[in-house]
Amino acid sequence: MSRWLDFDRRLREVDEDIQKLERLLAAPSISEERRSQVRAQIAEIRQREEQIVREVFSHLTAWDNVLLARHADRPYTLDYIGAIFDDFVELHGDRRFGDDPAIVAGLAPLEGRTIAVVGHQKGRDVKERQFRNFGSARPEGYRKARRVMRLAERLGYPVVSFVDTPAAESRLEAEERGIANAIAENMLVMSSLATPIVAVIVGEGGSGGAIGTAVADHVMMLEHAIYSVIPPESCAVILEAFGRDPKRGPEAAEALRLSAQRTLELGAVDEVIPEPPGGAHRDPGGAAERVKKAIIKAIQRLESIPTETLVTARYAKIRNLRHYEEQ
Amino acid sequence: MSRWLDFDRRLREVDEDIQKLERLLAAPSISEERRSQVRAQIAEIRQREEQIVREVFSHLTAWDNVLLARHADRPYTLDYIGAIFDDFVELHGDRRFGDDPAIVAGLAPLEGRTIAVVGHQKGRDVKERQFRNFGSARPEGYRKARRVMRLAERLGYPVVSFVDTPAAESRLEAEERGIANAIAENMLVMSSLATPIVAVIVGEGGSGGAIGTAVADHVMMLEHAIYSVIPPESCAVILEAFGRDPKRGPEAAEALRLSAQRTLELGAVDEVIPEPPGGAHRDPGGAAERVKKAIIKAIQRLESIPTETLVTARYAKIRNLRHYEEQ
Amino acid sequence: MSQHRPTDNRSGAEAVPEGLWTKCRQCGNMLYQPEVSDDLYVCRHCGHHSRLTARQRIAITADEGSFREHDSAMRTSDPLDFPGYLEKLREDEAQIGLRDALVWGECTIDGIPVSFAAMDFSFRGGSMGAVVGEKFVRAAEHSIERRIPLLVFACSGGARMQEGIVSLLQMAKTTAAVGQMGRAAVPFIVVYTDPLTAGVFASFASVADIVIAEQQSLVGFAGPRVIERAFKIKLPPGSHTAEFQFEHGMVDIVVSRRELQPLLVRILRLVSPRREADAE
Amino acid sequence: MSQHRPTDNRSGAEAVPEGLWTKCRQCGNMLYQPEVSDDLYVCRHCGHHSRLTARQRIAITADEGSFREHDSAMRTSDPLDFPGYLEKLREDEAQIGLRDALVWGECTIDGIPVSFAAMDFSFRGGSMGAVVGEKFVRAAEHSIERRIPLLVFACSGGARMQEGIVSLLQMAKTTAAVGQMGRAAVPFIVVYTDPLTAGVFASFASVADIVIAEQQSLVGFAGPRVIERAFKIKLPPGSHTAEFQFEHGMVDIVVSRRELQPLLVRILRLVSPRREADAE
Ligand SMILES: [Zn+2]
Ligand SMILES: [Zn+2]
Repeated sequence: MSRWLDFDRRLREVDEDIQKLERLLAAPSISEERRSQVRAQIAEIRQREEQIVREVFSHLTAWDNVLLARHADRPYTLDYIGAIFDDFVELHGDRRFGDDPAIVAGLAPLEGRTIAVVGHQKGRDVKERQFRNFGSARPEGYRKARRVMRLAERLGYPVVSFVDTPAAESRLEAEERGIANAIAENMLVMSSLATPIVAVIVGEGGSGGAIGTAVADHVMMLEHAIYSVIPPESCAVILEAFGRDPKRGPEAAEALRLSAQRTLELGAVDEVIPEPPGGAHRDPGGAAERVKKAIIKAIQRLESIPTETLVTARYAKIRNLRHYEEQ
Repeated sequence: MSRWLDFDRRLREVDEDIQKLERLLAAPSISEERRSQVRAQIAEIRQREEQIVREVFSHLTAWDNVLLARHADRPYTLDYIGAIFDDFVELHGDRRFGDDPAIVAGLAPLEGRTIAVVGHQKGRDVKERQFRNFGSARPEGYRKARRVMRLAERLGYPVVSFVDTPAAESRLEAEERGIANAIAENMLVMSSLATPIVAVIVGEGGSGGAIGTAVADHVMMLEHAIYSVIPPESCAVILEAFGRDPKRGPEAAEALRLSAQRTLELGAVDEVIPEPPGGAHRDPGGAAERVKKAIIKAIQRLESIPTETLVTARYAKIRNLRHYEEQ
Repeated sequence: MSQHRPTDNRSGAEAVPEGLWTKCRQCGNMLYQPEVSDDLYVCRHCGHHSRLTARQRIAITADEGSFREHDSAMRTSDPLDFPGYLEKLREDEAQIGLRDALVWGECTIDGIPVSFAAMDFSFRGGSMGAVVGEKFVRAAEHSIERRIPLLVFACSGGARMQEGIVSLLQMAKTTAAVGQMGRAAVPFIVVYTDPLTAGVFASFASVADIVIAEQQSLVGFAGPRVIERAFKIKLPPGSHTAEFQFEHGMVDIVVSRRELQPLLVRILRLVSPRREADAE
Repeated sequence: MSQHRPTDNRSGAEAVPEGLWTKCRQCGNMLYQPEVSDDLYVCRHCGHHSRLTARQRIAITADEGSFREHDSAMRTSDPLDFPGYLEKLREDEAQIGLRDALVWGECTIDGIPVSFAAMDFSFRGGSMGAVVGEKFVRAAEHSIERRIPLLVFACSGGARMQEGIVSLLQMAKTTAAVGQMGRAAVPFIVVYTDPLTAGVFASFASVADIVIAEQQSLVGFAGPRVIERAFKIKLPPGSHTAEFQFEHGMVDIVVSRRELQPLLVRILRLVSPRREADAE
């Protein structure tokens, strides 16, 4: 169903082969002749690998992107924060009810300026995933993010938002404390916050849970991230067009145009950040480097705009999305 | 211990006598002669009553004021709202967690303009008292008040705050949801809200629970209301000066200067509104009329001031309270 | 903003299924059709509030003959070229007589001019796509230009998934427009009606100045059945209702449909005092 | 604002009771006096954090010799002429060497200039009257004038009841001053230390940009014993602590005193980036 999934498995096998050969190289007993043989072998495998990567990634399906965006090895928000910033002082709590670990927020230095960072954090292992509620934020998470963004506005720091969530938490406790209100108020505040906002969808940009921290002057998206109104499986279950069959998620993904390029063309994001060959999880450092450069470039541009102009332009961008016909 | 308390009891007896006589007057069988006798009797009692009232009220103690402020028949916020405004659309909820009936908030018309009203509501009978938590507000109450005050700011309505609370709710649930933060954020917002704010302490202005809705351009206080950092009984329990004896509350009340006049002299309120003879509870309509006039006068004055000047002056008033020596 | 197309504000009655008698969905009692609209589509027997079409809502809310619809011709461009979407739209258009799930215009209510929008759950489940978003924003802009309140009746199943990411963005677009109203100091009143969920509840409908809800309306971020299915849990009775949202501080006032109109008039008088004075 | 009175920032050590050995209040172990300040007044055996006087706090926080106190002579005017109040003040003055419960001034921390205030629980239970309020506001104004962060160590039993309504008003006064800092875009950092309750917790200390708390500090609106007595209830263990407040979202970071200084330096570097650049 996913070409990429098979390919990802094969690629890992190739990686293992290379590792084996590299261990061979490192052995002291190896002869100089054998060594150069092995080197050539490695180079050949690598070339083949690159070719395969290029080939497979040149025609990924929407469903491939869904699987890539959800890949368990994909770098998460805290990975990006750790790689991009020299320091990060995490702030906690919404000053109302609690602290939601599904959203992290804090201050970080970036080339001489201070940035307010917010982002969903999915969690790497089983324990962290539970702690982080799989990146599904509760009202407290959105309110913490809002508090830190207001702090950024007050003190004149740009905001960087990392978006990576399957969806906002929707169970009863979240409903009771106003998850809908929390998302809506965040969008309201972000739509007129008097400081530059940059958002990066790094993995799953899941519906209301995502847009609740993704209203920004410059919205970027990693090449294999997804930004979707609904998980494709759920879409397939709901719509007759897909026989109400969750297995037809890949078709729904295609219908929903889940690719960064199409998302860009539809005007929902302003820039696509290319990932390292094979996807961000194959080179987290390289991915972070690209994200960092894109963030810095965006902030530099936004910083040069007077705040009032910035806020007006942000509203105009959000408001002027069309996609309708007037008769 | 309270001259006024005995007096209040006596006064009620006198009232009953008058009522009896008035019933007599209404009887169809009464002769014209007897009727004029009764009329004279009533007039004499009334005169005596007025004299007693004047005499007793001319030298009320601080403790008398405490008892008057807490009097079970004293008009409460909703009584004032009902008497002062032709309509009142009550708004509910903090958009975060719940609705606190200990604080009411809403919109009301006042001489052609719309006012945002907030106020503690103690509750008249046992059932309402429990429902209203005796006027001890939870974080939700302060946050509801803040929400409605922000609405007032946005739409350009003056705010009127009625203050009448023994104290903010302090039990564990209130602590968990940030009662301290709720009070502090209210003061923060009120100290720079871009619309006129008038506060009236109508009964008990109890400590943090009171000041959490009493930061205003013009703070008024009814003649027998109290505005205190601590209930005098608690003060007596804590301080050696009163032998840590709750029964010495009257002494503590004296030491705390619990009179509207002294509160005015200390700069804590800007105006004292005289109550009808015998206290607001003896003539709720008359009390409301006086409060209404005072509110209208204050708002008219404040409306004529440019908003920026208003907010600057409000801060200056709050900031410039002195009572220290620099030697 | 420029297309003023007067419509008969009673035409909504046509959307009611034909026949002299109709059955109450809650108690099963038969209702005599000619009385139904006089009763505001509330069952005489059990008080059940029927869902109203946008036209029915306009008919029972706006002063008679005062409603002038704007942008009635606006249609989605089907930005994703989504399978089967256009066909479904054409079906709903034919059946309901609307081109999308929100009708907006200007009208007076008890003589007070308002910018007015009503969503229609019968059109694609009241879902919000590019047209609903744009019409909402135009209604907001109209209220800013004219300095009159915006009154919106909201019912919706959420975002219009056939418009994909475009529909998600309407959440930000409509909410940002509410921010513009705030800055322009024009009041925004929303009435939650049955059912209101997901993307509309979690956007403009949650940030209104005053939130009213019709009693017993289903109101929630996720529909209760969606949650029960997804998390395999049983929800307590009464969750995700207007009353539940009121209890949790999300709604200002819950009312029956009979009480709604006088309440709206009181509120509109309060938030349009100068207008009222002008009219006198 | 004008009185720059240099003080020896190590003089706080004198406030520690004399004698070579002192007993830990938590575990009862004996602590060797000369080591106590090196240990930041944290017990070597059980980690108990002793309460610090304002001078001790300054000594372990400010760069050595950098603290310049302001307004050290300020005294309350005893606005209520409250029975026995002046005598108590004179006692505390004599014993603690302060004229009220807050010391403020300017200093550097790791070279970064800050406006700095520390409250002293040993002076009238760290209660806030006219002097604490005024000094806090002056510290805030100093940070606005100099465009440097304000760092405040807060510990307090609440309002100074002997100053009656005047002490209550300090809640509004200090909180309003925080609003001024917000408008002037200067950062305000507060550290909650044991114990922090009532009027100070419910005013400026709750509206700081960043809230840090020393671990295990008592932090609450009403002290737990006050509540247990007043409502005749038993509170669960661990309520009204720094950790409890963190759990409920009221505190950004809970730290041990050993971790505090490096954290403050990191934060001050972040919130004073231009200052840092200037210094280089
Ligand atoms: Zn029925
Ligand atoms: Zn110890």
